[in-house]
Amino acid sequence: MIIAFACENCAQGSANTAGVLRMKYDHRIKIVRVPCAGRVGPRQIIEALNNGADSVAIIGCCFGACHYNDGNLITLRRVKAMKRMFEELGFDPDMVNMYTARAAEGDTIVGDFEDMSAKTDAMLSKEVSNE
Amino acid sequence: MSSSSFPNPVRVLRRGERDEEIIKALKNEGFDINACMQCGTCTASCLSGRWTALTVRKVMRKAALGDSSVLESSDIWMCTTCYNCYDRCPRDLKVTDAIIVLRNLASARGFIHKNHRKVVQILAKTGHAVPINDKIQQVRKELGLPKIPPTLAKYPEERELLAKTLFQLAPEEGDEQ
Amino acid sequence: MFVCHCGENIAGKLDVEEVAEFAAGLPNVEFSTDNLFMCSKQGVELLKEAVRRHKLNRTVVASCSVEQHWPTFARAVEEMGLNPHMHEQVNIREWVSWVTNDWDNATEKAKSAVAAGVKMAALKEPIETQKLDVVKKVMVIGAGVAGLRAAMDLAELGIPVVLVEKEPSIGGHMTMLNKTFPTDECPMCTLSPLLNGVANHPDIEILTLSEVSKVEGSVGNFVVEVTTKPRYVHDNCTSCGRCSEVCPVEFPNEWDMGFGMRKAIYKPYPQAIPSTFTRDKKHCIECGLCEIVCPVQAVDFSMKKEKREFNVGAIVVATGYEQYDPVEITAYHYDHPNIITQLELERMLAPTTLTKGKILRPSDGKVPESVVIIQCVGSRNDQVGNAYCTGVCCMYALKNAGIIKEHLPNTDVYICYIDIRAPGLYYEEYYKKAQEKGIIFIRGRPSNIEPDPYEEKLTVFVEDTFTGEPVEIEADMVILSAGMIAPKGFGKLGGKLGLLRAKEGFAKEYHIKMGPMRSSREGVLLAGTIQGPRDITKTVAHAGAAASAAAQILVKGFLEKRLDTAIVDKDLCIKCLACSTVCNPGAIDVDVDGYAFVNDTACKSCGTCAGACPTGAIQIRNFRDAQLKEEVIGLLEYNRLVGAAQ
Amino acid sequence: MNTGYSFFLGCIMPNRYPAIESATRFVLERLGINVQEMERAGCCPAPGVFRSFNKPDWMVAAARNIAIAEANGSPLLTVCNGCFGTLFDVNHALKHDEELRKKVNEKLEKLGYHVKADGEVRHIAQVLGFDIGPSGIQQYLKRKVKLKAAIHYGCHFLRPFHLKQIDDPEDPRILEDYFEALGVESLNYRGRLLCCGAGGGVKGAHAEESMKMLLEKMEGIAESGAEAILDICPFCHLQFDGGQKILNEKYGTDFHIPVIHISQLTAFCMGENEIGMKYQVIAPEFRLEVRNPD
Ligand SMILES: Cc1cc2nc3c(=O)[nH]c(=O)nc-3n(C[C@H](O)[C@H](O)[C@H](O)COP(=O)(O)OP(=O)(O)OC[C@H]3O[C@@H](n4cnc5c(N)ncnc54)[C@H](O)[C@@H]3O)c2cc1C
Ligand SMILES: Cc1cc2nc3c(=O)[nH]c(=O)nc-3n(C[C@H](O)[C@H](O)[C@H](O)COP(=O)(O)OP(=O)(O)OC[C@H]3O[C@@H](n4cnc5c(N)ncnc54)[C@H](O)[C@@H]3O)c2cc1C
Ligand code: SF4
Ligand code: SF4
Ligand code: SF4
Ligand code: SF4
Ligand code: SF4
Ligand code: SF4
Ligand code: SF4
Ligand code: SF4
Repeated sequence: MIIAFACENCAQGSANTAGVLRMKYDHRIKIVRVPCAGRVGPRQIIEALNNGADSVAIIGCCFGACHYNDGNLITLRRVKAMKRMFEELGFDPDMVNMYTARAAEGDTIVGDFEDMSAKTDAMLSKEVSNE
Repeated sequence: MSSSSFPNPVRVLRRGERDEEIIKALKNEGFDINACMQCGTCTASCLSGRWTALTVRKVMRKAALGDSSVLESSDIWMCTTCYNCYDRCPRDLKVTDAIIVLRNLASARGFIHKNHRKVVQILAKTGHAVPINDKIQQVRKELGLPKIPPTLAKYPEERELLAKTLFQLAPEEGDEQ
Repeated sequence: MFVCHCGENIAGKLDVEEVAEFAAGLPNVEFSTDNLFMCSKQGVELLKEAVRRHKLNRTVVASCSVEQHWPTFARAVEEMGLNPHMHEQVNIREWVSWVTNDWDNATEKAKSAVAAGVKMAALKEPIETQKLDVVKKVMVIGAGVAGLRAAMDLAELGIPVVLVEKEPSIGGHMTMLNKTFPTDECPMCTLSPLLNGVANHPDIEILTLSEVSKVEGSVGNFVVEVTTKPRYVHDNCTSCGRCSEVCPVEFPNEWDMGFGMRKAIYKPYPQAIPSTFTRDKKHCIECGLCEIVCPVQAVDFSMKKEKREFNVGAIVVATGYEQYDPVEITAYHYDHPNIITQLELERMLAPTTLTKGKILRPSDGKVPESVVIIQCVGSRNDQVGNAYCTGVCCMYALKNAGIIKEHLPNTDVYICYIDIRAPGLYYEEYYKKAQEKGIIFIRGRPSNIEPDPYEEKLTVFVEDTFTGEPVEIEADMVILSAGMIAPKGFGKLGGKLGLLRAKEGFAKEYHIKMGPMRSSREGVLLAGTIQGPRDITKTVAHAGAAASAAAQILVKGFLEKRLDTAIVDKDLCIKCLACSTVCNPGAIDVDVDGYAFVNDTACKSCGTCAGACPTGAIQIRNFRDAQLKEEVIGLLEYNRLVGAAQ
Repeated sequence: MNTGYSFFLGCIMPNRYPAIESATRFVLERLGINVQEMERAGCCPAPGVFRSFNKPDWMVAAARNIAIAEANGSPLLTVCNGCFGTLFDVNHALKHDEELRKKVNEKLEKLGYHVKADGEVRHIAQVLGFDIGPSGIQQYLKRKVKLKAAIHYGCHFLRPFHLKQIDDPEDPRILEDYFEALGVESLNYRGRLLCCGAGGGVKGAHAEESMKMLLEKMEGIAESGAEAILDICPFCHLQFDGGQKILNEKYGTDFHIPVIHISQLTAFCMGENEIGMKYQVIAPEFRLEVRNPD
């Protein structure tokens, strides 16, 4: 399962557009509404992983276009720090990723989704081969 | 279709005909040559361009387009590396360094002037780009200096080691006119 | 729980009945059904009826997106006496049925979404809206054409205005211009009605020689402290000018960019408003002659600096621009007397200055035979940190080149440019007209200007990029089209106002398309060039938009604020203020005990603070950590939830 | 003051204009600055020619010279703009780029050296013009000259500006101030800041073009009525000295303006009579005139 936190502005807009355009994507991706990418902190990421998510993604507006100025950048920094931490603890840094999308273009978020699926699959197959 | 009937055929921009190596070499050195806005500040800065065919702006343009003629022509070798263009470019492109990158690439392809080859040979032989001669040895003596300076000129073994390790030039393929 | 078919949109892709049945088994679910079109009149009635019959206190509709029909159902439950925020919307159309290929997968995914929605609904909290009284008064900072326009528009709506200007007179840069493109009108003629209108408006209070020294409060209710420097002349001054006549001190007038002179007691220019004279303490030698000669005893050396507080509902920032100082580009040798900027030329062309409006070479007063205008000085230049195009200098260069040609038909006028930027109605036409005047256009940016060692001559080095040849132009005068930059002191004012600034120094707009006249802070609006360079046309339009945005806040007399804002749990707060550093609107203050404290009016409910808080002390309503956690668990473990409570 | 310098000779000075070397040694000795020899140092290598062929090799060869100075434990001193350009740039690059330092050292260690790039590379014009300075030099002077001169900065002393930060390359004053302290009347002339046309390997491969550039430079100098050209670089020196003769032969000009290096002029003012003008191509008979000390 992949938990995708999507901001209320561009990310959800883009997900809605993708729906309207009947674009298809991985059913494992489950969207959680948040007001802004900035809302998502380490606690949300860890909790999702602890409760069985294979990976977590956060999707915000394009950089420079955050509706609250720079919540997406703040979270990008958080995600980078989390990735570093995961790496140090011996986990796969791809367990958490940050993306952006544009409300008017469904394919932006679908592209993000495809990347999430690919990364998650790669991660899962690595785990299997490690065992 | 052959374009040979025209002495100066129009350049056709066709996919796959760009010399990607030029663009890559510049990128590797940190240039985004596409950021050049063709303002001509570099050409206007260039003393060489007043006397030679070098038009720095055009060099930048051709490089951005991956036009390999820029490597074959002697234009890039007319730059005296005065850094005027480099210091003045409003897009902050390190123009002189870009020319050096292009020269490196041209050299790798064998476009090296015979006089330049000679300088390299002299360096290998004497340790200096400008070697010492008898007359100067005499002058040095008159001035109260040792006849041979304590440089590589005095240490032949080390000279050889250096010559073997550095500046192995590409063969004389397309010798620059 | 209501699961919608949306005709075939949902029901054609997944098993709606199975989802509704699954929902019925979830903890806390009183009632679950499916329906063909939930948003239809019958669908809404069904919902209302269920609320009544089953005494539901929360509802979940699994249908389309929040944006599409949350308001429909929220209104319905509100009509039933519930808080609208007790309705939860689950999107199984755009996010499930339309994007999933496989029937079973889609059904499963819909179930998980429904489970998450139900869990979330259980934790939903009512959100109140607050009515905030607003002060029906606006402060406009900066009295250039933007500030004047905004002040006038607001005053005409009946909203009182305090207009704060740091200089002794109002009008800003526009009053310094000689003519304005694209009509070549006299700017004072076009501006005067506005200047006088503002000066005489009963609802506008003008404070000159004044700056904002402190800002407190938030939208609807700011408290602004304004510090006014003494003018040393009282308002009863009749502007007779006798003091100025007798004053022995004379030196270059700043307003004339050094092309005119003024006394230590002065008015910057004859039509200056207010017309009261000003004594410039720095240059005054305190001879006292002015005091003696003044027929109305207006001169008063004992005047002191004053501070006043104003209560306003909104603030319009219109502090304009500054001309880029070309001294930084040393290759252009701006320190040379015959190399001047366009703004200096505008003053030289004014009839009141030293040259009496004639174009003369500053060093020796000779009529120039060759004038070179250089574009993009300090703009489009990464080296000096201004990558942007000012967008105005091409136009004023065309204007001034034309004026030089008119004054001196035998003089060669060159414009060296990278691109001529003249977009919009009348502007390209203006360019064409300039071309027809015989101005010589050279496409190339000059590398350097070299003063001749022997003669009063300048050499401009440039490439004519069209021919690809390096060119030298011999010039008597060079005029630099220096770009527009943010006023230097703006950082301090911006800090007091809590505004974000673009890296170029201008005030950052809320949204470049949808709110170019809003700032990063609610209740603070931007007018004119402080948001970025532009010409007068666009400045005036922008100022009008700022005025109307300010009025929007104030005309109703109150603000409605949804309180789904951040809230701090003092028991958890460790006073680290990590939250406050990430809060862009600056909504987090510190209370007397050092705890973070959210200003509800300013909070935009983004939740960035909640993500930053190490202890989870700060939360936003309806997106609390606990709520998000439940939603995530719902999505991931929906199958284990069925019947768990039973 | 400073413990001394590692004296980098380069190529042209010791092998073409040894008088600049002897004058520099004389000046440093009078200033009480200890001179350490750089045994086995080689070509800097010349920025124009060698950098053009292979930048990595160029860096290694330069780093080798820097390493020799580091082993001496003193900052490296050059009297040539070309050497200064190469060694300053490479030292700067190595200092700020650990990755690069590692790569260069890999190759350098095969030659038996190791570079740390924690030292400094300086030009004699900095030492005289800044460290000692126009007023500081006065106490060392035995006499001043009477000379109207055209000062030539050359390129690599001031540019690229963002690396060098010595003086404004568009309107520098450091050399004017210094030479005026020696009694020189510095002239403003057309093309004061122009290149001499020699660098970048142009002189070597495209002599004719190089001469044309020199011609433009020389015309500006001649027009100013300069009695001498003052420079700070043996390569510019070579271009002006030998080049005038070539110009006169090729283009029928009549240039006879002697060229004097900053070390030569300073040595003269400190009392050294033999500054080697007689070994130069142009105006070997030239004698500096003395002005009464003020
Ligand atoms: C050489 C030149 C020629 C031009 N010609 C034309 C033309 O022909 N046509 C055209 O349309 N446009 C022209 N423009 C552009 C025009 O000048 C601007 O568009 C216009 O003046 C911008 O008005 P403004 O009110 O935004 O700024 P400003 O005119 O700069 O007004 C800002 C005001 O705020 C005040 N202020 C600043 N800081 C503070 C503070 N901290 N506290 C209180 N007050 C403060 C200033 O004193 C000033 O009075 C020209 C510009 C230049 C440089
Ligand atoms: C290809 C292209 C790309 C663009 N890209 C950008 C961009 O990236 N960024 C940007 O900032 N701008 C862009 N623009 C410009 C942008 O489209 C316009 O600035 C903006 O849409 C103008 O909005 P408007 O409301 O003035 O006009 P319009 O969008 O034209 O709206 C006018 C409305 O009035 C209606 N109408 C017309 N006549 C009547 C009538 N008689 N009675 C009733 N209704 C009527 C029309 O049907 C229309 O709905 C682009 C424009 C084009 C052509
Ligand atoms: S100065 Fe810079 S931007 Fe201008 S043409 Fe040259 S390289 Fe391009
Ligand atoms: S560095 Fe080269 S290209 Fe640039 S101005 Fe100097 S000679 Fe011309
Ligand atoms: S509520 Fe939404 S999903 Fe249901 S019928 Fe209406 S539009 Fe379709
Ligand atoms: S201060 Fe007095 S003298 Fe001066 S202008 Fe005003 S009224 Fe006249
Ligand atoms: S006191 Fe000052 S202002 Fe008055 S006349 Fe004297 S100098 Fe002028
Ligand atoms: S408006 Fe014209 S002069 Fe001004 S920055 Fe833009 S292109 Fe340059
Ligand atoms: S981040 Fe959390 S703990 Fe720190 S001050 Fe804010 S609310 Fe308190
Ligand atoms: S929710 Fe956003 S606006 Fe509100 S206090 Fe937190 S960071 Fe600031």
